[in-house]
Amino acid sequence: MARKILFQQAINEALDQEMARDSNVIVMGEDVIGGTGADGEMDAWGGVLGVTKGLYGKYGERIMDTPISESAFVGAAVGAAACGLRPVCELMFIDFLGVCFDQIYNQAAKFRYMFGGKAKTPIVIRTMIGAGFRAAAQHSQCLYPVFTHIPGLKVVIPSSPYEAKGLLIQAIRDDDPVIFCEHKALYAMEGEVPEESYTIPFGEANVVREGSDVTIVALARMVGFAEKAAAALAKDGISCEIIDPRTTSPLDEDTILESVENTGRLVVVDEASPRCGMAADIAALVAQKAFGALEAPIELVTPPHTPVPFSGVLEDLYIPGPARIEAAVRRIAEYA
Amino acid sequence: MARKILFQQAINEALDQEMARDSNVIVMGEDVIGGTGADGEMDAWGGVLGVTKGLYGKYGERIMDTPISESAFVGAAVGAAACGLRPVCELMFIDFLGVCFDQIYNQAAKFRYMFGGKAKTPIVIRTMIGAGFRAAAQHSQCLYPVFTHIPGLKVVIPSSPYEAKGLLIQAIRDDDPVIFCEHKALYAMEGEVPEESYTIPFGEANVVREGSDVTIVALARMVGFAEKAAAALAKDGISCEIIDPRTTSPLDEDTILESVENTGRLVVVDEASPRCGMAADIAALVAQKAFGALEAPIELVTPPHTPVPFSGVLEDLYIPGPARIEAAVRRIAEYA
Amino acid sequence: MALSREDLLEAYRRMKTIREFEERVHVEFAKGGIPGFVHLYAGEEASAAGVCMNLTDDDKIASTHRGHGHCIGKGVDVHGMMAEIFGKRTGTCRGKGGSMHIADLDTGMLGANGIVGGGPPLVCGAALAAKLKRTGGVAVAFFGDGASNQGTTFEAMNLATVWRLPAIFVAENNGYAEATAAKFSVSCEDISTRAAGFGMPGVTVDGHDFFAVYEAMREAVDRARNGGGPSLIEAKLDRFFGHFEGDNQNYRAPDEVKRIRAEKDCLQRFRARVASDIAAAELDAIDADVRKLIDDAVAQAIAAPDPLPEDLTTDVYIRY
Amino acid sequence: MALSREDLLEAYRRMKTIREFEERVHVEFAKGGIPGFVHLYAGEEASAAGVCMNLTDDDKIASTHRGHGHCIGKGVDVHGMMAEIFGKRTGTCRGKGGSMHIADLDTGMLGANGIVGGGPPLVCGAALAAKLKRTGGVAVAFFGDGASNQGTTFEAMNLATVWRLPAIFVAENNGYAEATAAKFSVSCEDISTRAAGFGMPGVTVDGHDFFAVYEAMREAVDRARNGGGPSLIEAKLDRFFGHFEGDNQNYRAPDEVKRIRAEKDCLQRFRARVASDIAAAELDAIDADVRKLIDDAVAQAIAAPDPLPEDLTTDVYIRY
Ligand SMILES: Cc1ncc(C[n+]2csc(CCOP(=O)(O)OP(=O)(O)O)c2C)c(N)n1
Ligand SMILES: Cc1ncc(C[n+]2csc(CCOP(=O)(O)OP(=O)(O)O)c2C)c(N)n1
Ligand SMILES: [Mg+2]
Ligand SMILES: [Mg+2]
Repeated sequence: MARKILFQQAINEALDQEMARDSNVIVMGEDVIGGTGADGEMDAWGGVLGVTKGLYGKYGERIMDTPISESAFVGAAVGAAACGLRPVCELMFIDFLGVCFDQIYNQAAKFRYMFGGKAKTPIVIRTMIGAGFRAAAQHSQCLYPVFTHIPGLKVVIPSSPYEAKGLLIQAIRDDDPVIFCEHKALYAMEGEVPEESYTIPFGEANVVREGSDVTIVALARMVGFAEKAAAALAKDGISCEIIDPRTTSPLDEDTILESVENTGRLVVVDEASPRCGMAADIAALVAQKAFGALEAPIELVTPPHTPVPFSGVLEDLYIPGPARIEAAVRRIAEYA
Repeated sequence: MARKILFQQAINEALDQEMARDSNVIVMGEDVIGGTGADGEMDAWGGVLGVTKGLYGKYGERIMDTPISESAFVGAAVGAAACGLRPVCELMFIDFLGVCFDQIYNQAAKFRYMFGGKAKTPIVIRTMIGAGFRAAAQHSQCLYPVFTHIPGLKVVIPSSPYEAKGLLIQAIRDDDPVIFCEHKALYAMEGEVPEESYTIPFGEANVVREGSDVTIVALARMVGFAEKAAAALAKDGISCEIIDPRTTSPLDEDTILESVENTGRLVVVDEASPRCGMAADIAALVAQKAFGALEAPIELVTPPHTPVPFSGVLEDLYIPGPARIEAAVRRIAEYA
Repeated sequence: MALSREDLLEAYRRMKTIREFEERVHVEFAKGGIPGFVHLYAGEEASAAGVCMNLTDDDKIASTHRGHGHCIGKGVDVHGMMAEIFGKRTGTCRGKGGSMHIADLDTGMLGANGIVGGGPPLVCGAALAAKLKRTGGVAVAFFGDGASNQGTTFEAMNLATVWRLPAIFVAENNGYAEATAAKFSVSCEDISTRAAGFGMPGVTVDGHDFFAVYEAMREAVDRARNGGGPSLIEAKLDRFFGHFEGDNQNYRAPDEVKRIRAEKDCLQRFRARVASDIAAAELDAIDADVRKLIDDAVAQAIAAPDPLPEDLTTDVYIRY
Repeated sequence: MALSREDLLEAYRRMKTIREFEERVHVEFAKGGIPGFVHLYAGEEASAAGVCMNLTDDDKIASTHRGHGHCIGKGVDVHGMMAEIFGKRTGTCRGKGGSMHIADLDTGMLGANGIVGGGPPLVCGAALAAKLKRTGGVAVAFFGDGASNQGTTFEAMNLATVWRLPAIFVAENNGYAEATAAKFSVSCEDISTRAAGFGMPGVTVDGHDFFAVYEAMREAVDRARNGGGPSLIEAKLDRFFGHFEGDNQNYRAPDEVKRIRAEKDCLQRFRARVASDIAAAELDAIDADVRKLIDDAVAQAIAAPDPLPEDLTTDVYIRY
């Protein structure tokens, strides 16, 4: 029987294996150890949700707590990357990008180009995304479209423990700056994960489910919701193909386009805000490059164009769920 | 004869008239006066390109130079807006949003929603966009898709002196936070502008040119390029309708959709980076809501997914120009 | 201005209300009734009260993720707050903000904030509005030791001096930013040391002592109202609970919280200090009042209706 | 370590090279050959040289928009720089960066920067790499008086102390950020005052005096290399030209630049100081060398080829 572990354990394992393999890999962030300078235990938190727990005991000075000054420590990670280290830097919630964005998109992302190819900045920024925790407007955003917009950045969004480990190892070994987005609602997801280290290449989508009537493209937590919807639709004889791009930059255009060539119908599901988001990005790709195959309007399933509300009843309405995906598929499955 | 003034004069006039009309309107930014604390002249610069020149003499303490600390002064503008002022705050180049983004998207944009409708933040952030000045990767970006992605923000992008004045006055009177994007290559553009004050409502596109074969949606500097392309195409009997949305948030969906209902063909031209950009956003809208009318693939005309290069020969290739627009129109005009 | 007897009773009432509110939220959270992230202010009451007793409704404050105490100190309605924390439609923010985003512009409370260091720039703006509108008002930024290292906080202090704003920066140094000790993360002994680099007076006071905070704040407010510009006050104090509800606090020494509760309780200290002027029974009566108030707030919050589905898409733009 | 005769000649050569480079870029810009925004360092040479004469190729610096002097000080090839400024394929960055983005990791130059305050965080990382790899290297952040108010700069100073990094912060206070006076924008008299708030030594030196900068830097480098953590050095100096080429400088007093050139020229001061040890003719010979070098660099830059169309899309990802 293959071993099963949690999504968050898969991330921990990826970090552990890469730190063991390459002494240039370092980890930094707020409370990634926890307890620095205090009178109680060290490694008290291991990250705000425990994801980096245990690394301090093994790697000592190669994992560092930071003051709350994201510009300084993200920038430090970028500078260290330019000087030969391979920092994995934690930006606790992606919502906080606003206090350190410059170091990411004007510095890390542009060094190589501005410097005529003479620099590399192999930094990974791990960060939590997504709603569902009643964490309200400043701790629930997705925001990866903002990073996807920036040339020079790679953006990775795992949807299962298996992808989490393989993609994170790839991210650490990758020589470009990578934004690694972890949906907090997936941390407790269990799945089969090989014990040995492995990589999943960027820009290769995962065909989560094969089908012939409608293509559903979904990311992160939405992949599971799409599977639920597809299972329900299958009972009514509607066959959905589900594609998880896994990385939004680079994007595996071919797998998406081929699927739409077969099905002629596309639903894009995205938890990010709708305007200039990933749903729009993928819809535009298909409207440009697979137009001839399209037999129905493209459906975009996203939250409304509002901040994330606190109240549970509102937040549950905010998040695109299986029912909305199912309805969208039905709408275009019937279109003629 | 109607009076003609430059784009940058139109902005100055809008500021002047609104400051005269409403004492709550204030202006702040780096060197919006210029010379503060120095031994030479005051109002030495009036903004880095002279756009705010002369306001200091008229409005004294209501226009303020700032230290280089965008988070502090953009945040101050937000706080002042929440307390009854109507600040027009200058973020010199949109490229600098990374050092103050939090105050814009987590604070200004979300107050009203997070606070249950009990706050308003009538702030305008004026900022320069666009390439063409050999200003390289950190002073030439468009980046408005990043703001358009954020619920709670309005994003305005004038393409002529007339729009600049009317949209800026609207922005100042608007009770929501507005990002006002000024393409620096348009500052020297001359056009007819009424002397009296007037507003152009947000979310109402301008049909720059009427036509029946292909719809071209373009923003800012791209509007003029689209006009050039359309003029050339007209000679070959291809009739283009050009739509300038003028505001990307809110977006006038109806005018775009109606046009495509008529033409059946769409080219979207955008100077912003392609991924999760405005071209994709508008293409997705049409693929979703006007699919039935579409007779050809949607063409997206954008720069490549790279930073903006310094060298003039490269930058000229980077910027989407009339020739690329023309080629895109021809491709889909001939599609059957 | 010396504190009158009424002022003292009012100060005690505010501190006690905060304490009771927080102890009760702790209990209700454990019961499962309260969603999301909740950061409790218990133990730090002397700071909120000492600061806010110097302010009027025209003055503004900006708060932090640990904002309940600042709200109550500034006079935000306790029923609305409790309902908000429960996510109900009757809440201060109609259930859309929650614990981390309570704001009430009518009482001059510009908002709790989920972003560490989010408040100080906003306060510059509030102070600027007061200055340009000549209201005589001041604006106060509360922030923690952790936030004292955030760039926004430094920038705001510089700007406040440069623009000579009636702004006051109150660093609440409770020794921790989450699980990280201030001893590690703050590069100088006292946060108030930093004031000199920003051209403003700085002082460190015992944040368990209402009177110490009150006096330091009084000076700063006088200076600000008289055009003397900003000040920095550091209050050294302790939190009774974890960083957020659910924190096991293993980074703290085993008996740390017990010792703090026993030796550094600002309410006990206040009682001792006023003992000669105010009968214990009078304070006990306030205690009883407050308990009733909080009981009532919790009961109402639990009974209150959820937001309506259509609330999801309102309040995002004034006009779109 | 005292400066040898060779060191002195080398220091002079670097300063003179910077001066000549900048005076020549000024001329070429006016002729129209140089595109974009160009910020000249002339007048500030003693800072770049005084700092960099303490550094080896293993040490790193991060620079600013006004970066030519730092590049030359650190040993970046002058021909490559000039070609880059002209936007040519033979440039340091193959014409893709321009004046504001010259970088050369081989000589430890982490890049000019178009973002004010962009460099100090990067320097923390370079210093961290040196520390963890135990190279004994140090990293230096150059920044202006304007940048001294940027949050990133403050945060970086705090982080450098907290992590005890071999980092040195060099504030080049030339009195202006664009057209805004430091007297207005910096909330304290000397930027070095801010060091105390970040737990590091701070000193202000005359930035027109190579020896003053050199000595302050020597102490700071010694401390850093020996595990003593970061330092802040403020060099007070002046720029000979406007903020950027095209600036009419009307915010300056009418005779300001003339006076500065006459009284505060670091090259003249250097010559006077070494007069007893080094013959003027020896320095004159360097002057002549340098002039030839720059003539040659300009000639080559003008003759060099533009980038190729395919260069537009290379160098953005290592592998996509
Ligand atoms: C920009 C940002 N970074 C990190 C966080 C996560 N976070 C929330 S509270 C906190 C600690 C704050 O410490 P301090 O300022 O001392 O306030 P205290 O919690 O002690 O009241 C952190 C790191 C955040 N909310 N925002
Ligand atoms: C974040 C950011 N804000 C503003 C600017 C525009 N700008 C470029 S240089 C400059 C002045 C910098 O002053 P200072 O740090 O003193 O350096 P100096 O030019 O005097 O060398 C400004 C405001 C910028 N490039 N980046
Ligand atoms: Mg704290
Ligand atoms: Mg300067």
